[in-house]
Amino acid sequence: MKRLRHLHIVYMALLIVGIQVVTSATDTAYFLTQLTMSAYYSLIIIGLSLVMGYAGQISIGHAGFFAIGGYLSAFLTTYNLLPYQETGIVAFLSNAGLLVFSQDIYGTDLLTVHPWCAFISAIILTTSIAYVIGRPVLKLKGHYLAMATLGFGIIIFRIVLGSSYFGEADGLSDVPGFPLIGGVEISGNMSARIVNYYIAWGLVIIGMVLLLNLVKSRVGRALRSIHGSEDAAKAMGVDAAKYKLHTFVLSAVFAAVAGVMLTHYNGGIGPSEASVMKSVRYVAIVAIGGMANLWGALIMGSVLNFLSLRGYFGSMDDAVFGSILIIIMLFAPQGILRKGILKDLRNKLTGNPEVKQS
Amino acid sequence: MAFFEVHNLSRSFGGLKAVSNVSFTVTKNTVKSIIGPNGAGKTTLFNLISGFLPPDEGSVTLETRQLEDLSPDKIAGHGVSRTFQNLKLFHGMTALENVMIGRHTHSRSGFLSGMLSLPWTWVEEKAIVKDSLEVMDFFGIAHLADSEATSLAYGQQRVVELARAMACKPDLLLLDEPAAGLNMKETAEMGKLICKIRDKGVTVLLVEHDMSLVMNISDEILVLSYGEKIAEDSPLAIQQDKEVIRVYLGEDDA
Amino acid sequence: MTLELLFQYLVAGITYGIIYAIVAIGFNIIYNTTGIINFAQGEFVMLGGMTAVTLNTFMPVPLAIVAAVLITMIIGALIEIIFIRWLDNPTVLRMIIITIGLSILIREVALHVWDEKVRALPYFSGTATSSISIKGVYISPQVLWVIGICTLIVIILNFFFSHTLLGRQMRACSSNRKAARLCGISVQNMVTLSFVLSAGIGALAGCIVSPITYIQYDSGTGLAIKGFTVAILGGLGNSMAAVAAGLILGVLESFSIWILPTAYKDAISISILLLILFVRPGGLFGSREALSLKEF
Amino acid sequence: MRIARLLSAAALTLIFMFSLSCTEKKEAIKVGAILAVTGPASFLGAPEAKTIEMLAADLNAKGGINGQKIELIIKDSAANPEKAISFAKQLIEEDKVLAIIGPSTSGETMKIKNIMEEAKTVLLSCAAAEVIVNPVAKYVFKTPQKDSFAVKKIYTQMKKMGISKIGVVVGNTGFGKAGKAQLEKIAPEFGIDVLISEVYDKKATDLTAVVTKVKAKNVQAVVNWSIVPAQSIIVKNMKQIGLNVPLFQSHGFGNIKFVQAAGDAAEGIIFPAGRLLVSDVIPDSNAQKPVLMKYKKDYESKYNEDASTFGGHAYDAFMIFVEALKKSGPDREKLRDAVENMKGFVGTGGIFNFSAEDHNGLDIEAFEMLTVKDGKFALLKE
Repeated sequence: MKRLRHLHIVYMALLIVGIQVVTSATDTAYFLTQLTMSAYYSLIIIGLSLVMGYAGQISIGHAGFFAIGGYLSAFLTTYNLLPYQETGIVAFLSNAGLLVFSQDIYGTDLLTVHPWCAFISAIILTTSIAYVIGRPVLKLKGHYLAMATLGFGIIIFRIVLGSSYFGEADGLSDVPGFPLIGGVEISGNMSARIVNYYIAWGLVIIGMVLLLNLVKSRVGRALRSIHGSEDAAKAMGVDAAKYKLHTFVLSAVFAAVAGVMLTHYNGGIGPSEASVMKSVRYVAIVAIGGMANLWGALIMGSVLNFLSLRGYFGSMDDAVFGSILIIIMLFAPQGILRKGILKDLRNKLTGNPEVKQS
Repeated sequence: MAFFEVHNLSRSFGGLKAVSNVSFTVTKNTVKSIIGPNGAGKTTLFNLISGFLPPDEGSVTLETRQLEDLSPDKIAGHGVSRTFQNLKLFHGMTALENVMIGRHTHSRSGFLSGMLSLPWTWVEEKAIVKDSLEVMDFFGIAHLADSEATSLAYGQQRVVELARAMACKPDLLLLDEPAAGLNMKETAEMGKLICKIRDKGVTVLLVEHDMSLVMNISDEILVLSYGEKIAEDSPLAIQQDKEVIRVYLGEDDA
Repeated sequence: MTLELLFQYLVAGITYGIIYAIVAIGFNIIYNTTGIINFAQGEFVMLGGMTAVTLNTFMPVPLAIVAAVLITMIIGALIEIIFIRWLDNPTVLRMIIITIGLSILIREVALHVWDEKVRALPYFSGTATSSISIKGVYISPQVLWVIGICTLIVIILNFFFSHTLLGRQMRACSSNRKAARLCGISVQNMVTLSFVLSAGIGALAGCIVSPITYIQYDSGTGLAIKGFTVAILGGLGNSMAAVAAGLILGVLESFSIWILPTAYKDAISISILLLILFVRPGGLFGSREALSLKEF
Repeated sequence: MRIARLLSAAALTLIFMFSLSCTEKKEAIKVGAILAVTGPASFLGAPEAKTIEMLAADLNAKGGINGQKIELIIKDSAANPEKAISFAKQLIEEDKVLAIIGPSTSGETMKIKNIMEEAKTVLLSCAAAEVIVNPVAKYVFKTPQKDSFAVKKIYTQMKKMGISKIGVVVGNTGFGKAGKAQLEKIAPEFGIDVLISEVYDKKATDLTAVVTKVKAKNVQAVVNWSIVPAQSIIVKNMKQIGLNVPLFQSHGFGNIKFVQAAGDAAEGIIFPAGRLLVSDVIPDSNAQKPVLMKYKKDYESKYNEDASTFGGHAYDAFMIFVEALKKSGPDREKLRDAVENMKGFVGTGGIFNFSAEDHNGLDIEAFEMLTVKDGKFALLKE
């Protein structure tokens, strides 16, 4: 099992390198821009796949976590602290080396929080919010859970749309690059495109390895047991509430990391990233990939987001996602990227009774 | 002090007293059965002991540990394992994986170590597989390890559930109608398995309708009627008990 | 704050509340017969309003409303027959996703059938500016229309469910599907009927509120979320509780504007919902016991 | 193995798509447009897209510019900034467009501003916010009139009417946000007190509670800065609760249908606007009149709906592009210079005089103060 799992990762890495080589050779490297963006979206989607497929919980509010990460990071790295330079806390932060001086393209001096510092704050905030929200929310079931997560998403959406700190309807712009080691940074500069492509997909690979490991571990087994029969899992000593909560928080962190990184890559974030439609779209992609199927979620997440960002769906973007959602849920509720899908379809078409499906 | 003691346990739903003031003890390394007509409160009593329902009042003690306020998973952690009347196997998992869940309380790899796949978790995982296979072997189902649990024959599923409960290495095992739905031959097998479990040093608390099974393997029998304890004695004595015959055998001629 | 202002807020709150309640009742009708929350409920409201406005260009308002309600009812029936009827014991998660998908699809179809523009029916009586003044509190006659018709709907529904054979059959399906089937009730037809009924109520609501609120291809989503909030707040499946919860939420929202910036209105109403769900997972008027009996 | 097969299938699909996109035509001059044709800002994007489609078709029917046809590539961003970013990069690098028209909203424009600067490509934004051109970015221009001029027009009128205490209500769109900021900033210059300012949801269905709140402050006038339908709802709600003070609307007001629908309620509303809405009542001597009349006639006959100010912004953006292109030829750098040096261009929004300091090119005279009289727009009599 283990070797196979890692073999897939190697295939994936080869594919990633292959695409870069092919596009660079054919002078079509611009495709990497959307591939990079879809990599970050895939990061949320594999996290959500863990929650929906393995912990069996629906979350129609995951865009909210993405937005918390993205917005907080954007706010901290763009809010100019220069006027408060002398005040105690700012001076302290400045001395601690947590702030950076810079100039924007018009030559204005800026004093902002260091991106790493902003990143860590964003992750801490997301984790805390996910804990506080998750504890009561995950006690709910079925429609009530759906409503509560949807409600959480709407609250976040309303806050970013209503608060002048978050730029209201315009969102935040001019977010600087995110410096990594050796002068490399996450940013949308066209010159740094290939590097950024590898950073993004590197993150996805790391995320994928972590989650695949988790799923195969004792925790993953416990999660599947909760999904299989919550009562029996409890009787075997599995703390179902805790496991659900931790999974929820973990996936929130994945969403927040994606939010922070994509915001730095795009140089800004707008309220549409927090909208209900975005959350629904993530749910849709997980459903299409097959609930408990990280690879399916990853492939669908990157392909569909890529197509959408390329604008191939034109004005029918939402309609495409809506239709896919219905078709998949009607005909292949286990997703399309899995074993036996063809057989199932054949059975459906020839009218054979469905083999036991959960 | 008794090995396992239930004291004055009560629970009502609305106005209905499902379990009222039930007290009893179980001696270590024995099989105790709980019988009674349908609706007597047997399953409710099990749910109260295993933490799936909070009791209105009363206490549950295993050796020195108070269990009545704990959640099911905590109670399992304290060495009380159970099976369910209508099988609750984990669908989508193999028989082996089902049994491996039984080892949950005896292993500790968590989210972080699992994600990072730290070397010590590999060792732990190997041990879990080995222990689980041993338990399956003990019940004679090792050959079913890789079959999907919920697609097995009904009788086999019962045994897998038993193996899963035993993988916890419990001090006290609660069996909720383990022979329900089994034919005579399988019921007899089940009786043997339960005796084997007791011989391993596990104390068994059993709810069962099948009188032949109960009479064969029990060391003591407790009779419930309308949520109240009406008798508690050895199998022979229970068979003679007038009250029991009146409320139970006399009315329920199944 | 003067007494007049207080009442003015109250009137605004009741107007919101009654609109939410009527959408919530649509949710409940379907929920009661099927156990499904139809996330596309808001789209029925939108379809009703949009169709009526279009029809109004060549027929008088009352006729347009009747026709629009009928058309939406047919659409409701078609949706049930095409998408829901043949599913064999679907999970809650699957149904949530399907109806969300339907909602998106209907909205997008509406965008391409009509366009992105805002529409409205004319006021039923008087003009946009006419208002009735009672001791310094101003009420638009359309608000009275809304309150009147909604009250009527609630009364008729109550009568229907408790005093007619059909209504009783539908209720039987909700309390025990198997028993209902054994009694010779066609559960599937009852489910279709519940979609028809809730589509009709939604459409009617869309028509009567459109002069006040206007209607647009994506009006449904917002209304659905509010309606859903109210349905949950009242306890799923309980229509009278939904009316009460709707009024409570509407009035709370209206007064929240008095104190806080309007931009956070939705955030406030949903926070209230979440808080109530955390404390009383069965909703304001639902009992915990009833919740645990519902199968999820 | 299954996953390996899937991955390789995905790879093949991608390569196939790459090869498809490599086969491109030459010759025509490409211009990109990123507009919110659908989604929450479709009230902007839809008329904008229709307008430039119409203009491009007309132009090509007449043989294009200097013998070259225009190829217009419209991308629907649905007001999503991340899509605007993706599309901007696509248009610049893959389609190698000469310039980009749009985006429709300020938020999207701000997100792609840096991209345009980096790629040295002209952006002709149709969004309102002043931050787009202030401070000036070398390659970024915008066609809608500045909010500050609209605000100044309104305040000047208020001074004339002796109003000094006002309430401000705005919708939660980028437009409303920018308007609120300007209203609050400029008020002291005119000695006007903003007693209350409220933001409401752009999809709000009933604003009674908001206007009730404003009424409680005893204001002398109300300024509303929003889009349809809220701008019409507020009119009705004010009258319904008996708040009978003058109502000023933004230059985003001006859909005659809603004025008609609102009936008497709309009477007396005062608002600044470009001359497009009153093209039939402005004197023939006005230089803009022929342009306005033609655009209005063309648009209305082609699409069977009223021309709007927003479509006008796209008209201006497209025609400025065409005008500059005639001078510069297909070269991004020269095109930029041509736009920046353009003087006296007559558009729907006013007469544009660009300079290195002013990338909007309109002055306060671009606005007229209008009012509603007998269900029609009319020039406000002094």
